[in-house]
Amino acid sequence: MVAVTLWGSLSELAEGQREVEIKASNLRELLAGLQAAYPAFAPQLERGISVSIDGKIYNDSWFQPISETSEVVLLNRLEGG
Amino acid sequence: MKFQTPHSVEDAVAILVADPDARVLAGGTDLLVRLRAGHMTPSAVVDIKRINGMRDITSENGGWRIGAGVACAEMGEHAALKADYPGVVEGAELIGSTQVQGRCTVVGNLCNAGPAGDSVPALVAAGATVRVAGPNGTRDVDVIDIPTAPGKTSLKEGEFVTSVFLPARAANSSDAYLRFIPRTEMDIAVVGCAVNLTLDDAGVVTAASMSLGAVGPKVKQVDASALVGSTCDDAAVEALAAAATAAATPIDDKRGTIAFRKDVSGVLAKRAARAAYTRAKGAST
Amino acid sequence: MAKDEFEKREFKIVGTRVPRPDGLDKVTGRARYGADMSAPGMLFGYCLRSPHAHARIKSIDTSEAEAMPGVKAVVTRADFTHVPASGGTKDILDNVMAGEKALYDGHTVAAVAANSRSAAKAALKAIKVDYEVLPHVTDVDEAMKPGAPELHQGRQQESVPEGFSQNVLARSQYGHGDVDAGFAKADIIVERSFKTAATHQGYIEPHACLASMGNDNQADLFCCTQGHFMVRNTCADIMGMESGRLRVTASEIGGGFGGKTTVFLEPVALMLSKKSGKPVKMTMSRDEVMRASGPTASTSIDIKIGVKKDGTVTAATGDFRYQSGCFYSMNGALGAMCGFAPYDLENLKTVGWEVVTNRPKAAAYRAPGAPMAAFAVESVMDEIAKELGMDPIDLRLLNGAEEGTKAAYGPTYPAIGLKATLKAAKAHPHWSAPLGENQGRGVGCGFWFNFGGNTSVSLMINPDGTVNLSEGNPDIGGSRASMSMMAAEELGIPYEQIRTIVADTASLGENDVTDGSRVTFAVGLATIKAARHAIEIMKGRAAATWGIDADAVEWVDGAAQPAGPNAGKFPPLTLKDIAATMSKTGGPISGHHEANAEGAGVSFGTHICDTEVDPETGAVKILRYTVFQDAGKAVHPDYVEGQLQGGAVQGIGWALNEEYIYGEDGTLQNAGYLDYRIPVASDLPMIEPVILEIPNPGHPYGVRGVGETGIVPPLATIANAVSRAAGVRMTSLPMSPPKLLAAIKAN
Amino acid sequence: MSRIHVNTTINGDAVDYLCEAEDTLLDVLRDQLDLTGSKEGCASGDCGACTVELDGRLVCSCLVLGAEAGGRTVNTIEGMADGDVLHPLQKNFIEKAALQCGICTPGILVAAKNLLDHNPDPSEEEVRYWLAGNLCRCTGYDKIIRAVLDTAAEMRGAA
Repeated sequence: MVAVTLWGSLSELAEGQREVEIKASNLRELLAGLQAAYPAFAPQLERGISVSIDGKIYNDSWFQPISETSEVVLLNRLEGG
Repeated sequence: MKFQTPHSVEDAVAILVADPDARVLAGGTDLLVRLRAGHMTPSAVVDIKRINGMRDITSENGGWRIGAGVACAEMGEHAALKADYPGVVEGAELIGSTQVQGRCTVVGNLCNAGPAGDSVPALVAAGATVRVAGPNGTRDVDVIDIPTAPGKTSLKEGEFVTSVFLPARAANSSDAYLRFIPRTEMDIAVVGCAVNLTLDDAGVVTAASMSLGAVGPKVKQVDASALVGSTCDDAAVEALAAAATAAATPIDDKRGTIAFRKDVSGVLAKRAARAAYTRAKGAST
Repeated sequence: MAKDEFEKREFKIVGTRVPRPDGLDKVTGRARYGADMSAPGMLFGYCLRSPHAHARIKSIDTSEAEAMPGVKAVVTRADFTHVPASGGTKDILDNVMAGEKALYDGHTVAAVAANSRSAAKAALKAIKVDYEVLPHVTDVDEAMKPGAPELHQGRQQESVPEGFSQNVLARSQYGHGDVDAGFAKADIIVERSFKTAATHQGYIEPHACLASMGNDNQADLFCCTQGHFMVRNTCADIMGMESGRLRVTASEIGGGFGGKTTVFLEPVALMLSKKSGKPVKMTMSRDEVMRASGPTASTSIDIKIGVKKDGTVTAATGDFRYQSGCFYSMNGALGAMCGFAPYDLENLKTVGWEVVTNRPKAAAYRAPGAPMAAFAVESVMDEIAKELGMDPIDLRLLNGAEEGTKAAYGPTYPAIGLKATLKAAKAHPHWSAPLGENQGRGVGCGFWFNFGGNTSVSLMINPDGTVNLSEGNPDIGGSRASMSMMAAEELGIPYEQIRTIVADTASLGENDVTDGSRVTFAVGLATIKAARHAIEIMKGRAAATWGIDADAVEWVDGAAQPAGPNAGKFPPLTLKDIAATMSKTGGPISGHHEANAEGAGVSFGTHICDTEVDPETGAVKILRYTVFQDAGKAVHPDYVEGQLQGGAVQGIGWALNEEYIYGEDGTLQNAGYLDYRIPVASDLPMIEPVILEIPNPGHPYGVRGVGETGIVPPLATIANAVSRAAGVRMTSLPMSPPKLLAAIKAN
Repeated sequence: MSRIHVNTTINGDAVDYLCEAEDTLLDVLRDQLDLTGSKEGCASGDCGACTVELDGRLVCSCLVLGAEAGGRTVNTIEGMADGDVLHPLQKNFIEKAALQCGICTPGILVAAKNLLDHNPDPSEEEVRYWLAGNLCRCTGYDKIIRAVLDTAAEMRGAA
């Protein structure tokens, strides 16, 4: 299981949990796992999110490996200039 | 739109009389902006720069006559004119960029009738007149009487300004123009102030005039008698500043507030008076 | 786990100051920008724009315009019959050609193509639009209130609580710890509200394009953009065409700063071209650029910070309300994520709001959302330092983030450079130089994420040993030079032997936009890997030539050589040698790399500024300015310095004079460079750049993006300097003279 | 609409063209003569990207009518280099990284050359005020000002 830190607005949709556990070994499994466990996240997942894995930010990259000790933090999808 | 290049004042007047929607082109730095923005759709543009004398600065009765086509940069390059009227020239030289300086004219700045024209306050403080040509010949008019309201002038149909005249300088006289802008260049004046002084040999002010720009619908003459009889000491200058602040009747707009413009009118009055005084004293030595 | 890409090495070319390959074209006037291209039989296209801030379009009558001489096509929204697949693209279509409503002053409602500029402009005047003018709102706080005029219905996200108008589209909350408990431990609490005006990116080149589309549904588009692949994908979606049938070529770009990361004219030009059957050139006037492109968000922000007497921050909160014009844009959330990013905070709660108003949709502007947040946070930090009698750099060092800190936006930082920039600032002579009367010194910190993203690079070895590199990101500040440098470094050949070009969309794989300071990082990474790919092939050719195993060949200083004495004894084969024989050894040699580059390193900067305030007029003079920023590795130091200097000066404009001014009627009052006052040369001192190099583990050379971070600290830095010089805390930007003088007099 | 026939001299060459009365010199240079080195950034004289010399004096070509150029001499960025030899300002702008996007560069070079023609030894302040009408949004002006000052010194040394 991977511990996933939610940002505040997602946490509100997960009954206030700041961290949830998802079974995943890569980013794609993580996103699928979140979708399945927390249907309320669906609109936000559809809009897109960024994921920080051990301090590096990933936007897509389904097959990016995640280990059980990884620090995984969800973020609003980043847009830049 | 037609483009006309008359070679005499008479021809220019004839064109303007025949076509009331024609517009005079001198430097074009205001006219072309309005044309391009679609704010103005004249039937013809009349380029007066090819008329004899329009691009000349000439000495006349001890004063200076400046043709309507003289670019402000050319005024700045005229040492004798600048020595007599440093304030008039610095006002002219503050309009726009180096590039605009090569084209813009004080007559255009005046006839544009914008409340904030940088060259106008010092002309008014200097008691300058303009020569107006029209279907009934020429007439001379005080500069202050040309603009009547924002964008409006007292020129009648078929008339245009051919030159501006700065009167002969009394000894120990000088002037200064200061404006406030948010940047250091390229802005329209939020407040402009010109002070014109004559001193006696002891350095006592014998005549003073002041005018303000951008604090009313047109350039404003303000009583500068507070300076007369003084040596531009702090009390006299503070009295002048108070007169400037009291006389200013600005509006709130995107460039400044009423309170700001009234305050800064006083500040610039002080600073311009001191600059003009220093110059006038320098002129006497 | 992604392994670190960075390997320490000695550079030969990276870090030098070579001349840029596009320099000659740009100093001779030869370089072709968006408006500089023409085509035979070309028409000129212009847009008709709404004069109203908010209006229902009841009808548009184009019949008179269509009948005018020279007019070849008139288009309105009715011509855009395809519904875009993506929601974001639907908004873009609604922005480039109004649908049922005009949502801001300047919103395009129709467009004309004619055989001369004057004919097209005349035709615009003949189009009759029947508007029903609606109530409008342009201020963020007003727009949020229940009862405010609403732009859209049904777009509010699930995160928005009850009690707000439909203009509030989203709410994002970040933070950790327990702020109530944190504030309870504080000795001093400072709470302030801030406002910042919307500003424009202000690029000197107006948007421009040349479109050519036939009835075979095949099209070519030449335009100034930060991302021609984005232009292709977006326009194809709007036009309902296959993207492979639309080839987009990026012109030279005359500045972007984020403002050219979307489309404005391009779909309209394509539709005019399709309808007229002729090429159509469109260029925006400056007035159109100001009214209908760009700008950034205007904001209203509340910050509360509690500290102990020793300066330790115990808790902080921030409420970041951003209006981003008439469609959804993520700005407030970025403010909520970035504002406190320079600090190591135990208890933090930030909330970002996305609000729509009757203004043009905000486009990204250099670290979008971050500068305003930093202004608010860093102003309160300065006030706390003053109250504590503490050196403001010491206060920041005490609370500053470092490796292992839990960032304001959640993750734990790897190696970062914030404290290095603070220490460099403190040690710099600027920090201890004496100040005169009416002068003040400010300091401020800033953070930006930096992006990676989709990137394709091809590297071709030519028969004579020269090398061409194709990248797909418009070169906005010298990136062709940087790519040539990195390729030369990797290949071990002279810089002059490589020419880098920006390839069109039909010549290279997909590329994300030139944004998020991603190019030197991501395209650089792909360039290095494409070079390594080519090297592998060349090593193979050398091995075959020598009849040894490819593993027994190494690449040193631009040549293949046997790797050690056991491999055999052969004289090295240079790149030139291998190129000369390539048709005999297996054919053409090219390297390429395509990847969604991840691992961009975050970046921090610290700025110091001295100002002098005229207490009688509120005029501010910038006396001295020094920038300290972590670049990871500066590939071309001149252009890194240029980014830092340019960012600082844009920030100076934002802090002092730039602002979107809307009238009571909701129309923009200052749509031009005369009254939208960007800094001019005489406003400024030299800007001293100090580059720090804390390598980014995610890049082979340690490169971090540098383009955006430089605009984050200036607003706060200048506000802190002005507040100290004037003796009054300035909480509203710009600090224009009337505002500053009023504050001085009220004090 | 009848157009105006104009005879003029551009970058030393006799040139003639037909223009409408409304056309600015910038329109003519760009649309008719394909001298696209002069740029339109504002069409109001506020950005300087269209700077050319008219009878040796700097002007914004967006504020001059095409018809006004009759019988006069116009110098644009395209005429600044002497064949394949760059003007020292052009050379130094490349070498000293005095440009980023390059859109303002032609106007700045024409303006800077005009300054050095009149004043071979300008102070930093003089350069900054002379170029105040040439907006640059990328560089913060720093490297531009340095390149102009360095070129002035170099040209004085060579003279």
